[in-house]
Amino acid sequence: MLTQHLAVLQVVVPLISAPLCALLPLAGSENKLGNKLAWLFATLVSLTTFIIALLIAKEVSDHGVISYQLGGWAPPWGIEYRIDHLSAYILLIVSAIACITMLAAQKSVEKEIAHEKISLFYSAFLLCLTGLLGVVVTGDAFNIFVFLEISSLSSYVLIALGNDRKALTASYQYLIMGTIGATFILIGIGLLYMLTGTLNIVDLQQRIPELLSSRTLHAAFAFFTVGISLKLALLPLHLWLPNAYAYAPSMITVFLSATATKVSLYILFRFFFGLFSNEITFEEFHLDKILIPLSILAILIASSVAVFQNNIKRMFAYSSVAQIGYMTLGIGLATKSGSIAGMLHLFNHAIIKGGLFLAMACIVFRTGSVQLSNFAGLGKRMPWTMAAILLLGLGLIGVPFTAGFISKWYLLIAALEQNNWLAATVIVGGSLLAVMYIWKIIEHAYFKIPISSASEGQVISEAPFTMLIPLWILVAANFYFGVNTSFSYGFANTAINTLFQ
Amino acid sequence: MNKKRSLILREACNLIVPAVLLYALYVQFHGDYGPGGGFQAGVIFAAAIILYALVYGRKKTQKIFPASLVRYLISIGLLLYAGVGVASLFMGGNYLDYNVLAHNPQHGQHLGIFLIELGVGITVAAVMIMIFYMLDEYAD
Amino acid sequence: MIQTLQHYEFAILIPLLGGLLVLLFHNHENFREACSIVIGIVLFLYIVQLIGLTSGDNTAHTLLNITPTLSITFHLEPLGLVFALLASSLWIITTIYSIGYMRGNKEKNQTRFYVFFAMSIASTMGIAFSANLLTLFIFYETLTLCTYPLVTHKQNQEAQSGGRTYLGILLSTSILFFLTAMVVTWLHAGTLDFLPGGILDSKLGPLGALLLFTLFMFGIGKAALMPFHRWLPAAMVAPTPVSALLHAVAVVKAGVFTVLKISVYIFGIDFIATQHAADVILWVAVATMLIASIIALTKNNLKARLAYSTISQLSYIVVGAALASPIAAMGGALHMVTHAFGKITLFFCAGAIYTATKYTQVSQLDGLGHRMPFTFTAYLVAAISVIGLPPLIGSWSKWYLMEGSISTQNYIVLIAFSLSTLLNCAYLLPIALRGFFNPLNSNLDHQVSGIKEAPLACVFPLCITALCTFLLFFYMQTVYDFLYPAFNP
Amino acid sequence: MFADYYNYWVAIILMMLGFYIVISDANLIKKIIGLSIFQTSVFILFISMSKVEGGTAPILAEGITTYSNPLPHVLILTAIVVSVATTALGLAIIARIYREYGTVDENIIHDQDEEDEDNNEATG
Repeated sequence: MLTQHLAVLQVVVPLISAPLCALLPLAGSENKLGNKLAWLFATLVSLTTFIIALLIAKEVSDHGVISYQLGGWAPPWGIEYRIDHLSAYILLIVSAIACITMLAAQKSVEKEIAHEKISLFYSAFLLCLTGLLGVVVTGDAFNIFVFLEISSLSSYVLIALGNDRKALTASYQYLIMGTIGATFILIGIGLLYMLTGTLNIVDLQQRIPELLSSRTLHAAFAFFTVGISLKLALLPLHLWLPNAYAYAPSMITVFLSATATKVSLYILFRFFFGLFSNEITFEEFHLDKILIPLSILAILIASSVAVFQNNIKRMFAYSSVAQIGYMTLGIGLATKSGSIAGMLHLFNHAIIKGGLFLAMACIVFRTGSVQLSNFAGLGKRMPWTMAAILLLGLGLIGVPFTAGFISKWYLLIAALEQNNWLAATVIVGGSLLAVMYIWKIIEHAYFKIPISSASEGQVISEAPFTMLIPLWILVAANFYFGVNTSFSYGFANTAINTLFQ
Repeated sequence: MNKKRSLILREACNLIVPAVLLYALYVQFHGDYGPGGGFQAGVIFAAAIILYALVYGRKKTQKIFPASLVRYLISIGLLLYAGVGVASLFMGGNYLDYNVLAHNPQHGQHLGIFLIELGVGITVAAVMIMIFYMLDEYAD
Repeated sequence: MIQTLQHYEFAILIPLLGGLLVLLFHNHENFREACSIVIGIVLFLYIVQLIGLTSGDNTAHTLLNITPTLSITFHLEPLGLVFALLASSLWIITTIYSIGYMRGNKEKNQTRFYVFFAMSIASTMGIAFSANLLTLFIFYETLTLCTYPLVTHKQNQEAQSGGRTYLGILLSTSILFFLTAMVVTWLHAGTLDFLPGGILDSKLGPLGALLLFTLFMFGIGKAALMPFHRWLPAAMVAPTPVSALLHAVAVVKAGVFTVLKISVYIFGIDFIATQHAADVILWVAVATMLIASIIALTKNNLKARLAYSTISQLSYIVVGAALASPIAAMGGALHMVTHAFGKITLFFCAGAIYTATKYTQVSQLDGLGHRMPFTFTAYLVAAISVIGLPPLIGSWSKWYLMEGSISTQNYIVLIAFSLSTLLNCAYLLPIALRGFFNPLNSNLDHQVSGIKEAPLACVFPLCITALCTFLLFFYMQTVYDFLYPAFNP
Repeated sequence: MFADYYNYWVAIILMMLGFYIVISDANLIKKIIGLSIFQTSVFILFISMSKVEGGTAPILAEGITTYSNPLPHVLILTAIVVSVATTALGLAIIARIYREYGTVDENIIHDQDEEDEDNNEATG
């Protein structure tokens, strides 16, 4: 019975479980049992969303696009949940990362968040998950804005729960910039509604081609570009990301780094290719003239800034800004293979960056800080975590056998197909910068002798199993998708082909 | 905070609060065919409670509306909203399809709108009161 | 039976298995060393019985399909087989030598050394048997990463900075140039497979071919062409068995093997000749050959001198490939073999001297010849082989390289070869002469009676390899005939 | 030209006002106020687009044919809830910042962060 309601269940399950998680017995109290119960509930919900995502992916690959009318109203009037290959692809990533975060979250959250807030932390997490899944599932423009706001608001709350007082200012800054970005998207949607009188994305796509002359459409396109790149943290508008990721609770950085910006990239795909269709976006509005220079700047500046960071979480946050630059560079090449490469890198980067921040969570759990000096001698003390950082770091650089290599390979092909030598050199140059900041950590971990005075006597031992297993699942995924790309490339390929006309 | 407000304030408050609560309920239950609905009703309801709390102090209000109850109300309101949706799922229609809720679509729509607006009203009122309680705690 | 032998990835699995065994028996040393040697021998035998196969069907065997069009496939071809034979045989000898060296100098965490040693050999086998450029690139990168812990074995400050230059140059050249060149080839040729006669079509145009060849050659950092050679001397911080591995067995040989494989199977000898693809690289290689020899002259540290001599010897092979004549390429391939045996003996001698006397400077070696007769005679024989005098195998490869340069009327290259031979004599022979004819260096406070030969486990391997430089002299013709079909399709 | 696009001009002016306050003001609370002004301008934009010449309130009644378009109103209802939620969240964060930093002035907070940075560099 439930199979034909999959699309809506994907959102309703986490939506209902969020208040339920707050209503759980002993919620909001200090005792451990209540917090463990809340964690267990949240993990179960994440697992169910992942299973639903798998079923949806199977359904989509068998029967093509799923269209679900909310409340029984036909599309142009009612809200239509529309899942094509692109949405199924992102759903899988978001729910998989949610599961892995939740699996590893128990001990780390116990240590970092005030005990009475833990059950509310999990319910806010579920709300954030609802928002992210909702954005990907819905086919209605305004509904995307609503779900985007749900996920952003809950992620502001989650970031503000960090135990460092800088988390508050980081969350505040993210709130201001995030709201401005979302409001820009809202203005864009409003202008489109004014022109066409409909909010359904497919309906909009049919009506826009004959409106190309109107200036309001140009204004709407401009608002979308700024709003989405603000949410995406594309270089000039990325100022909120480093602080937000560095001072948030470690498990939240793991979740947000692998999903939030990815969903914003999905919005970019949905609006600029699903709504505006790629000819309009590139021939009419020349989006590539904006995307390519900004992405090149993002890759070079963010990577070089990352090299000089002392706080490793900030370093990986800047590296995330650079990696987003890779994705937008892929898209900016304005060809199908470019967007496929961008999609592929989105998938691979979610695995690698999620893993790296999970390793950071292990280190914070054991040593309490992520300053570079604190890494001295960790190679011996926490061998499994450091080995994971090394292997995932190689993935970030793009060494063969890792997922990073595959996305670098396809990005290079897409760039060199058009003899765009600048983009090719930047792609390759970016990975050189990645070598520099990854090796800074490796050298500290394996070559420096630990300053015995720093670790207050207690011997730093390896991270607990519950955090290591998810970490090594991600490392295994990094290698698996480095070798067998039938899923990651196949799905991205069909997704882009269905999206592009 | 414990010194009592002047007599005039307390008397005026006794007059206004019941009227505002009644008006809130009116707006709540006439939302489907007239102006009104969950959001507005919730806010008016909360305004009445907050006025009472301003005049009689947070402690007395918390005897009527304890903080834990308000917290539960937030979740219950949202669950009611989503519950109606899931109910229509189980009754065979799509999510939030009110036609299947009752024997004929007309009543189903009416019932659906009514319950949804009630859920929204509860949540909005509870959230507003909770915000007031939180900011009030910061004050002292 | 033949069918199972087709799975060339056994050649990769055997060393990995060896690494695993070493890891398992890390606490009792003798058993661990025995494992390494046994695995080395097993690998060597496996490859030897592959020789019979080349004449028959050497069908490619796909291990993994990364994407519908890209795959990790292995196949058997003469050049790859010679390289695999060379690497596996020298691996056995180097393991024996490193047992003696490690025990002699009581080095720490030896298990890690043997494990990464086995992994480097596994990646070398992967390079030897790779059937397309992607597989070769994958194992090329894993070789760099596996040798990094070996280079930074001592884990002190200069090991770290040496490792940084080592990895920095190798990774950046391979990512910057090699990967881009590979993608360009993929776009132009549609495939990355190694096919006799090359896969590139003339549509590339002479300039395109020139650019692509230069991009490839600078991309292969392991061939140590001049601007990107800094990593080789920087790798001197490693213990001597690692330098032996780097210079003779795996790393540089992998570099020049890739050079040969690309110029023969991707570009094709005649394609290079007609498109003049290799003109830039030819003169860069000749310059590297001469400049490196001159720098070697100035180096007082023995290992640094040998390192710069390796850089110049590698450029012999790159010149052979760039001359675009089958004979020169054949000469390059033979030089790959002869230089391996010669240079590994020289490094073994350097290690033996260090183990016995802790001396590393050339000036300290006066009069040691009488105390360490075997080491120094082996050194002399190997030096002569590297210089290229007849009774030893070095003469064969130099002969064909010079013949190749004459056949393409490149007389300047011929003069460069002879000049470089002179420079070889100038920087290799004085060490042997000092050892035998100069009196003991008085101002050094070494206890005269104390000096004797390094432990047998060090001296025995270097004598074998010195002997090989002599014995193989008579079998070079068979190697030539074996390689002949590869170079003239 | 100004007359008939009067409401859009109001929306634009309000938007730029709110934007200016958000960017220029150092006081955190004033930033939130600026933000809500910025959002209100968007509401005016939406609602003004829903006005139909001579249309009455969108409630069915006999004899009335033209109604103003209800959809933007509904959208704005949700957007208002979002804006209220953002403001409430912003104020809650400011309350906590005030308790942690003792001030709501962004520059002072920035200086305190700089000091933290320096002294945990020293101890680090």
